[in-house]
Amino acid sequence: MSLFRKLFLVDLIEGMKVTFGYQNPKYIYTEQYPKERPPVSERYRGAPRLNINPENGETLCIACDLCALACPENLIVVGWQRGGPDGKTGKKTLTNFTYDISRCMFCGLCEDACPTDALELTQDFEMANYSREGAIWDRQALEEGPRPTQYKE
Amino acid sequence: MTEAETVYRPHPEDHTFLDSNEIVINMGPQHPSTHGVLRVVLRLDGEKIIGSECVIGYLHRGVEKIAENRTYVQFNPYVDRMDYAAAVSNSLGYCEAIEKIMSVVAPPRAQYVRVILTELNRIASHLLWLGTHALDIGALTPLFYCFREREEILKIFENYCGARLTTHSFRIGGLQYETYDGFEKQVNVFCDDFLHKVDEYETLLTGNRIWLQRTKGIGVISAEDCIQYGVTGPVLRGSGVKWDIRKAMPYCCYPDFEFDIPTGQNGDTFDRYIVRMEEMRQAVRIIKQAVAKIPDGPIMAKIPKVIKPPVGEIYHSIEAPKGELGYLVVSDNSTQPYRVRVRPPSFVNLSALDIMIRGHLVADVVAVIGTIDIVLGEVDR
Amino acid sequence: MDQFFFYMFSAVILVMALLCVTAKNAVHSAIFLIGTLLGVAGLYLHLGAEFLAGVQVILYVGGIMVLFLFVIMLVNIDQTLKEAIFSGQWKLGLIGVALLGVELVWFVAKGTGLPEKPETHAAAPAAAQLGNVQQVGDVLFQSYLLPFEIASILLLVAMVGAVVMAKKRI
Amino acid sequence: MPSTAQILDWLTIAKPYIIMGLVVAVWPLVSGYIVLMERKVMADMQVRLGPMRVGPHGLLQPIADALKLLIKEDIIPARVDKWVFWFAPVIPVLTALTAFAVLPFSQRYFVAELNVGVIFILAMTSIGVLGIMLGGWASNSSYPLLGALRSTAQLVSYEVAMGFAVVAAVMVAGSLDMVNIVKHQQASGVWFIFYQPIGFFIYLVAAMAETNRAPFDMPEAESELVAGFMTEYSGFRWALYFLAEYSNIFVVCSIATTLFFGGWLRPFPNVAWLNFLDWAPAVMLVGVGAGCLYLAGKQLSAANKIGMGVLGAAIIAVGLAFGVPMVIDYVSGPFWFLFKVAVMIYMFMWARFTFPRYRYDQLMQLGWKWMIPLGMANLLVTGVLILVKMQYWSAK
Repeated sequence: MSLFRKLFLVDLIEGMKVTFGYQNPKYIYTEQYPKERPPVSERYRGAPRLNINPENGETLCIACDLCALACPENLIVVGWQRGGPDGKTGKKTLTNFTYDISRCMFCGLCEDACPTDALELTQDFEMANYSREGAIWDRQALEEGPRPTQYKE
Repeated sequence: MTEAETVYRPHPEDHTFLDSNEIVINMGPQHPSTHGVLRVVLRLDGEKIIGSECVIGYLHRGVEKIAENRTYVQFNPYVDRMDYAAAVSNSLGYCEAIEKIMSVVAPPRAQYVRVILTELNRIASHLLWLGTHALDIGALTPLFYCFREREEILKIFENYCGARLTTHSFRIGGLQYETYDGFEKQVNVFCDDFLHKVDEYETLLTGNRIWLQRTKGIGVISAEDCIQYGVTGPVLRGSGVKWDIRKAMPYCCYPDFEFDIPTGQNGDTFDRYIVRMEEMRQAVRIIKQAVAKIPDGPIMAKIPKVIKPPVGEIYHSIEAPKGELGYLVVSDNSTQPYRVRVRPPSFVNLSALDIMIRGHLVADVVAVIGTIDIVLGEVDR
Repeated sequence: MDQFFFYMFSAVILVMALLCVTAKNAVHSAIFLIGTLLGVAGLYLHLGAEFLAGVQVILYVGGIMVLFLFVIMLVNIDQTLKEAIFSGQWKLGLIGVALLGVELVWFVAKGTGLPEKPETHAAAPAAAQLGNVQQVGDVLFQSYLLPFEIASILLLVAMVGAVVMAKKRI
Repeated sequence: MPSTAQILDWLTIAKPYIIMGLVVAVWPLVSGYIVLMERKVMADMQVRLGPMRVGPHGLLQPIADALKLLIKEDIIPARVDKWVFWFAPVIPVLTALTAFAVLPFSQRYFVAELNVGVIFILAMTSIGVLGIMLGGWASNSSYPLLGALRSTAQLVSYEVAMGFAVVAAVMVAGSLDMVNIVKHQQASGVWFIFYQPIGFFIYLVAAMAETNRAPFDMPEAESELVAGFMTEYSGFRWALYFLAEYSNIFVVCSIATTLFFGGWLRPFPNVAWLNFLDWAPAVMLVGVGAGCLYLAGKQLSAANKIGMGVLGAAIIAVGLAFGVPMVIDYVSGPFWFLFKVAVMIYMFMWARFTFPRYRYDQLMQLGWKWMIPLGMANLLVTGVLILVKMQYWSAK
């Protein structure tokens, strides 16, 4: 450091110039989250959802159990029974589906394993709950998706 | 009572009327600048450190044991959670280790994307380090500038694979996700912006006389000691050893790129700081080359649906942001590994903390802990 | 009003001094000593010697007592609390003090009254115009210059001695 | 029925008490707003927003904070020295508020014109450190103890440098009386910073160290000593420490303003063609009010919009009132004084958010090896120059 810089505190003043310049409000980077929800990307891995066929309202899940096998945390339980609603066809039908989001690490392996795009990690990220039981989602909750209370002023 | 307490508690008979010489303080596990849950038992003479001992394990989750009970694919997300500041690097090391044992090579396009993301992750990890290191030394503001840039990187990760921190971005044999539209553009824009930002950090810190006083000559470790302790990464390079696994034992497609390995001379905190700052610039250089040369083609190699590597063991190491990250994988030809052992850079580097801080003051401990750049998730696993 | 302040400060000084010597905890002692010194500063103020009062506080409270506390704080308090604060002769001391007290009372009661107020007050208005600081400065740097310099050299010698004693290697 | 003269008489007697009462009553709130200012400045420099939730633009945050601290559980940890722990936080608040007594907000508004005002303030600030020391000691915990030790060493070394800087300015003025010092600057027509630039620099550094502000915030360096001497404190006692800290900042900035920046005088008080500067208070306040109205439009909720609008209107009204020639005379003194103090406080914050922290021993080195010798040299040169000037004038 040259004597001039040292004597006239040039190094300190340069730093102060940087911080002073950033006071311009146009540099503000924070989001006011509950007031303004940040956009998340298309591939965001958030709350799980069981997709239903929009045409006939039936679930896309074929109860193949692949997601439960793929899950590293074993948090998916697929309930199924042999035979359709009429009990005559030999197809497996879904009876229940539980997904424990308290243990989920959102790795996306279940989503990758699903052959029918029934299970999907969506862009919802507001999954807070008052109880542990509330974090275990059943088939209905999975099909409807999370319903967080919206922030109101 | 842990061993550290028995070691450093003064003998009761030493307690004389005017015993003002020695204080034993527990730095951590809830100390603001031990970067998580590290506990350092310090023996002080006034504020001078006579001895220290790290007590670790507060964040132990048994990752290596978990590996023995998961399939190879299932274990992949867990490695992200060791060094959560550099999840992509962890994932790269693990995937390459398994690919190596299976004798599979990821396709070129996958390798290029891997390099881009890993180097971005290196920048993100160094930014996190810089922010917290500066904060430890008392500069409050760089943290926020660093996090702003880091946020841009995390946005790229989020766009690419849907997660920001623990990305689970790579799969054994290649990639799960193809790049999104505008990936190259976003990365290039970030790189161009980022070089100016690095200069800005340097204006705030590198020239600053207080910063120089706080870092020069602090936590000196010689090259010999580094090698003795097995220290790697920027700490080793800060001591003047030109050792970078990307050059020394090339992996992925690193031989395709031109970049320099910055080194320091004195092995003090300032040199390690300078090395990391330069590494960020070099990472930008690599990313730019990779984005320019990224080939087309498949992103996934042909691998069986159920991964059952042949019997054998393999050690594969990569240059993670913090040093040499190695995976020793033992396979018994089943779907689950027989044993996975991780060589975490933070853990090994942390072992040199004692010789680095001896004789310094309490204020220097935080500077040195910051400069080693530990992530406790990786130390404890 | 004057009387009230005088007695108030005196009481503070006496009580604090007493507590200072009887407190078991060294830090408490120091706190009471600070109280005593502040009381003395109050007396100075009351006498119109603001400068002296300010210097008393800066030097004694802000300087010396802070350093005292600095040392005392490092002492192991648990140990001192167990030790007796008075040596074996405290009864003898008490008798001596009682005798002295009786003597004082006797002199006050039987004596020819308090000495007359000194006549120096005639010069006071002129001094007040000069201001306290000038007065002190005049006295210190003109009438008593030599003692002042000797005192400063004495302090310097003491400081050098302390450094030599404390430091093994200079 | 007392006559007007009598009432005026009473008012003159009561004035110091009224000012004193005002200071004690209003000060906690004002210091709360200094904290808000600090948080906002910090946020601006760190590309953040800062507190935004309570009230319009976060303007009611200090009140919310104060309420929170007041109703917090009062925790006295086991094995602390209860009495000392209890009264230690009171000491710095008491001394800092006492120091307000001699601050001349203008030639009209001050509590006491003490002929050793500067000495009095220095004495008060030197007592203040006792609160920090005793608080740290009484906590019976290692980090607070280390913080207390640091603050002691720091205070002792910087008090001296500060003293030298202050004395140099006092020598130029030839008086220890705060009011007289400003009057002297008025008479000479120059702020003392132009006579004493080095003195001011030393004072600034010493003042930062004395008030434990970054880059000299050793005693509470949160990344090293958790919270230093305040680690075991919480709730209201903790708030007292903060009140004391910000009061001290105000006091040292006021001293700087008085000694080096001409106290209540407007810039260039004796230059007639700059008389338009008398209108500056009004213009500035109207500007601030307009800014508030602009921000009101940006508020997200109706309540905040109205609140901000009312605030802006009120500030503009006050600003317009300040423009009345008769009022100017009364308000320009306090306005300029507070304005200069605010600028000084901003400087303190600016430095805090830019610089890393010194290490404790480096701080000592800076104090003893640089500041004190520099201060002595400055004093010597000042003394010689004054002597020369006196000789010159007497010869003439």
